[in-house]
Amino acid sequence: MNLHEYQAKDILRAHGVTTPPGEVVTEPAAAYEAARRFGGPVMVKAQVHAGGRGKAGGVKFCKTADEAREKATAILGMQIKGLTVKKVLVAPAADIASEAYVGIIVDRARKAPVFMVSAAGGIDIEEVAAKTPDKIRYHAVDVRYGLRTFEAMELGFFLYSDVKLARAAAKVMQQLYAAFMATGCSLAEINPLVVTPGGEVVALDGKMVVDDNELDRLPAIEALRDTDSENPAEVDARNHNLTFIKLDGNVGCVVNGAGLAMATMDLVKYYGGEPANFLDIGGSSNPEKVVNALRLITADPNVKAILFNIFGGITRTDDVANGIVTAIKANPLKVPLVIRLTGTNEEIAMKILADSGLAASSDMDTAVQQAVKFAGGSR
Amino acid sequence: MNLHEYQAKDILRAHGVTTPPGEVVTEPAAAYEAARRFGGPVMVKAQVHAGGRGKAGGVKFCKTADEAREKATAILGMQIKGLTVKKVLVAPAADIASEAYVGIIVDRARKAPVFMVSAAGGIDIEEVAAKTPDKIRYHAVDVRYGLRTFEAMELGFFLYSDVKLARAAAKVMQQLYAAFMATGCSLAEINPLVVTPGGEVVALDGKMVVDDNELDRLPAIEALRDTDSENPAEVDARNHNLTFIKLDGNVGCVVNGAGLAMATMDLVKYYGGEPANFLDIGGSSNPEKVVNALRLITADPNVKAILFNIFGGITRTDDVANGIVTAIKANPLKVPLVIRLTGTNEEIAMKILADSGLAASSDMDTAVQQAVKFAGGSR
Amino acid sequence: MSVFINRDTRLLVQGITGRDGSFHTKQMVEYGTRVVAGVTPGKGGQQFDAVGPDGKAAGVPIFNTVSSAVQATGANASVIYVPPAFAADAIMEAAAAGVALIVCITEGVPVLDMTRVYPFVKERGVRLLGPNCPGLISPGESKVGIIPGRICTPGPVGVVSRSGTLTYEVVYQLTRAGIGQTTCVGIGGDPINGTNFIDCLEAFERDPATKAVAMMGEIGGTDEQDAARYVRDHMKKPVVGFIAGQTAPPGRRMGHAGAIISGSAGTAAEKIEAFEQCGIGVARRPIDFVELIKARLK
Amino acid sequence: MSVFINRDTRLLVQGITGRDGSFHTKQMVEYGTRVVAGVTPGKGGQQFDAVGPDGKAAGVPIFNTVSSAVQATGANASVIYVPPAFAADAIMEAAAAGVALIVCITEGVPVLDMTRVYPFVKERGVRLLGPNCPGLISPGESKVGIIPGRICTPGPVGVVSRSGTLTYEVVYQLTRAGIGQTTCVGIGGDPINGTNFIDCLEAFERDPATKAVAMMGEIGGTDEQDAARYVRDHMKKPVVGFIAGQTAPPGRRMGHAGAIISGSAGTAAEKIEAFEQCGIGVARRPIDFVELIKARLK
Repeated sequence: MNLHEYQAKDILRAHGVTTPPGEVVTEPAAAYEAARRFGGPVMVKAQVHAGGRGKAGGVKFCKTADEAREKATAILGMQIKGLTVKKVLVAPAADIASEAYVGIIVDRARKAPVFMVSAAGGIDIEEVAAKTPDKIRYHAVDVRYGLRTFEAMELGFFLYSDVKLARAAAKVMQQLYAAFMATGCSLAEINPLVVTPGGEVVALDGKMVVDDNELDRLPAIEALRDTDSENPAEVDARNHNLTFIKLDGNVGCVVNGAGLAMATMDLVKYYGGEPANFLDIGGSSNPEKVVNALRLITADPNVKAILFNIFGGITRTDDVANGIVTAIKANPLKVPLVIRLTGTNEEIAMKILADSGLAASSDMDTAVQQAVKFAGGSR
Repeated sequence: MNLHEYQAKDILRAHGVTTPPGEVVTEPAAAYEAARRFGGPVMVKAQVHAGGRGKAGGVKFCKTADEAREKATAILGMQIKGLTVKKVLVAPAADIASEAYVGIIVDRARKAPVFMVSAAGGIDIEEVAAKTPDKIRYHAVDVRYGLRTFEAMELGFFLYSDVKLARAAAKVMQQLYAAFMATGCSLAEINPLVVTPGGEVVALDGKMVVDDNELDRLPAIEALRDTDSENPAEVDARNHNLTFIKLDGNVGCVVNGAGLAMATMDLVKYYGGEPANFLDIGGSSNPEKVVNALRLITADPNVKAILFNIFGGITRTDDVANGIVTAIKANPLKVPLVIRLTGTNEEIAMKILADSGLAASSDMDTAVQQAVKFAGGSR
Repeated sequence: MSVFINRDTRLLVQGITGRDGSFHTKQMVEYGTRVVAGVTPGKGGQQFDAVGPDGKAAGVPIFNTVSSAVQATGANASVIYVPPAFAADAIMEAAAAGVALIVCITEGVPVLDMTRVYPFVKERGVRLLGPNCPGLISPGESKVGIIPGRICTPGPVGVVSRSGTLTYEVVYQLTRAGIGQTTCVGIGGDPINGTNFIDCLEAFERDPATKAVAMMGEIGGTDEQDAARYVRDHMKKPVVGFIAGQTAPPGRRMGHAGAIISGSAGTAAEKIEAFEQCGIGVARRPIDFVELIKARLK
Repeated sequence: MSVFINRDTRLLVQGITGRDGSFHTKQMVEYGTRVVAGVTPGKGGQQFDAVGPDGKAAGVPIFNTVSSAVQATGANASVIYVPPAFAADAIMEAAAAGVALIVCITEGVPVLDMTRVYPFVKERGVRLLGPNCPGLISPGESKVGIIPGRICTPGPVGVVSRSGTLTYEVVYQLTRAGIGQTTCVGIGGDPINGTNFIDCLEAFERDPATKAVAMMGEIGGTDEQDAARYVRDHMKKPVVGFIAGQTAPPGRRMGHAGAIISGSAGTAAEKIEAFEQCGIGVARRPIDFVELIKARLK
């Protein structure tokens, strides 16, 4: 689950990190009021769950309150990577002496949270990493011991040669680590971490991504979820324990298991078609899930054919067959349906489908080719 | 630093352990009032930093409030192992279905906090350990991982075969461990841990000993120190960074380093004398410390001779010599003084002493024999 | 022959009385796996009813703790079907009790839990498979986890995969074509898991019965690239690989950390290129495994 | 010859600019110890002034971190003089930087800190001496810590002790009697320390220059009894021991845990008995070491 910048900053602040003040507003008039209260120039920043906000025009410097209203009007309602901006953060524009980058991510290879820090922070940090890798320092945290002070100090000295700044940065890193762990993050970033002309070390922007598997035990974090800022179809899917990602093709796919779902989409493409979506109904499916999956897919007007590819293991194929029959009875399909079923209770499933006049094959390649053909063949 | 039973229970309660209510009072009348408020029979328990309170008559069962006043009168002011009882805890007498023992101690051999649990709790637990060691189960906690739930459950099942009780006990052990770590303990005990007839698992008595080295970073725990309940001479010594323990002999000893101090006392005994005290002036001594050490020793009327044994390493022997001269000038000694000095700045020290008319040797055995002789030889 | 498990594996089931645990325990016993113990706190002393491959009753004794189960039965492997909140503790309990192989089926285990579990099992020299994995099967000998037994058949191919149902698909195609397997291992798709491709490739290289290896990867990360280099540098046996996710969307990644740390997008194209450069046969479709493996078994 | 340190030991001082650190660094440099680096965060790039045994200036470069100091100077040992609140971190910093021997002089380190430090250094195969110890000295070669150099002289006796000034006393008596030492090691008296009697006895047994060992223990715990059994079972070289605390009061112990865990009171009498039963010569007084060692060196 992604957190908004303002939410991440609230969490960082609760862990002791200094962050500039800011106000979240949903109306241009409120942006004007906030800017007036802060006095002086402000930043107006889109609160949206996507990277590259700045480059998309979602972050603007405003000299006056009038300008803040104007920019907020432009940003609110703007689309960034398919998501509509519904909130902006208004914050005093900071006077910056230097910009550093501090991030933590759970790293697959090191099997640990890994710090990445660089004195060359800002929006081009990825380029810095690619072109001048020695400007980035990595540190894998041994969670059994936490981020020790000496480790934080080594990172601090990598950013600043002055011992006071190094100490302040080390403290921020220990606080960021504490926030990361307490919030069940898979990623947390401060970019930029800035030194003010007064010598204070401040987190100007914060990003946090929470591991969805943590949410059950962190109800206070779960409560931060802003479904308003998410794709409605994806929210709908999540609410029914489905994983759904909309794509631009015309073959709707319903599969059990992410790997097989991807392989199915690849095979659609291989045979000249284009998948309309990624949809994983997961392991222990029940008929209800299938009904919801079909509802999501048929809501997309681009879909010209629907393909089920189910390999029964934990998933019982008879459950899936029942779901298909139920869904079609309630809402007859307007596009052709191709079903591939094999595995657990395959014979029962085939019978259920046959009784409802539905055909099914047990071969994946055959089914995919047929679905592509129904959708109009290669484009 | 020892905590009182009532303080330990407060800490356990803050960590979620169920403990019976109780009230600490310093007057028999207040004990009567407390017993009346609780209604029914109560226990009146001496709050004193010594083991074996029960066997010393410091813990009494009282059927009525009148009896509570009577027992409180007897217990308040009582001496237990040299300490005067100034507070008693009045608590409702519990109806007990079973008594278990749960303790944690930092173990030298395993280099870790070690749990000890036994279903045969109560005051004779040491005998249980000595005679039926298989009735005790040990578990060394790997602090890098904490007390894992499965470990707590294994201990819980060692105490109770019923899964609900085992789970409740496991929870208590995790809470006790959390309290132990948060309080900087070297020891924490619940004895007895009881099951009430209603099936609740409750800590009837709690003991905690805090590592003195933790107190600097735990001011809230340091604030629990009850100097009123400690030996005044020992409090005085601690306030001046000295380690002092009063004994029954007549040769007062001032030594630097605990090992050498013990060896010096042993040598006093070896040559037929009896040490009057253990006194370690520690590593980096200053003249002030020596002055305070002499004050402590001369306060004991039994002391017939005073022996200094200083081996200068970090300790500068000239500092010690200056301290001796200063102290004697202020308060001339009424008993003979024998000084043994060697090590860092020995020549300067010898000169300082000689200038004030004091003799000193550099040989330990010679000095000890002389001191024993001055004190009247072997008894 | 086989890797990790065989007919001598003495299996313990953690969460044996739960919904998934009881269903799959029955399946495993029926398949012929030697399930010697189950653990459910509070049900110690009871018995779990199951039926062996011979159709005879084959009850499994239940214990309160893993350590008592291991002591009583000499179990040397454990499979875990407990809810995600308890999975980390269950893995550590098995590792502490001295079990040599732990297979965690549970899906949805918080990844930060795994950062603690991983060093814990590593310190004890224990092999962990998963979490969020389908387990493994040595056809005809033993099955630990949830891979359907009837899609497998004994033979010379080692199978290793990050995904569950995709594994079934490939194994099913192989079996239909008459190509059997030594062991099929699902290592799981979670960010931190106990056993990776390289661990399995190493085991297959050492196993005399394995003549070729089928490997199914996915987009994301660099595990497949690392595995490809391992094949090039350390393996004599032929390997055929597949990458799922060529058509997967890039996703709206938040923050920069992911890109900085992997230094690559982990795309399918990149991984397939690594396979090709390291001499791994590339299956474009799952069905392609059949011909590619056949050619390499000759 | 010697154990743990010798003339090739390249020492780093953590807390070199502090009160104790600066005083003892000067002493160590003057003694001839090769002090190659100092660490004080924020003073990196400066130099610490000291004078070598030859009377010539022997400045020590200061670094901000241990890792940068080790990289620049190849230091392989570290001695720590930082306040107790920072000692655990300092030990771990040295261990993480790859230093092979760490000597922590600091007194007053919380024991729970040490429960974390101990596995950390153990995992890295590092030898830790202390905390709350006087350090060690190989007379004529190197001195690390605070043991006064002039009370020692080279020779055939290995010395190991739990206490500081008592060590000085015994070494002083030996030196006065013309009996020199290979290495004198103060292991420290804290409940959890890095190196114990047995570690030192093992090293002395292996050191060809050591012909006899003097061991000074104290009341409390069972370390001396364990050491005695080690001597009996694994040592060929003669050992003479002393226990301080025969007249120490029993103390007002709180709680039962201490008695349960040690199963013994750890009295002087008990320990002396263990020495006698295991063939260790018992010095009743510090001065007795002289005759007992002399007899065993013949």
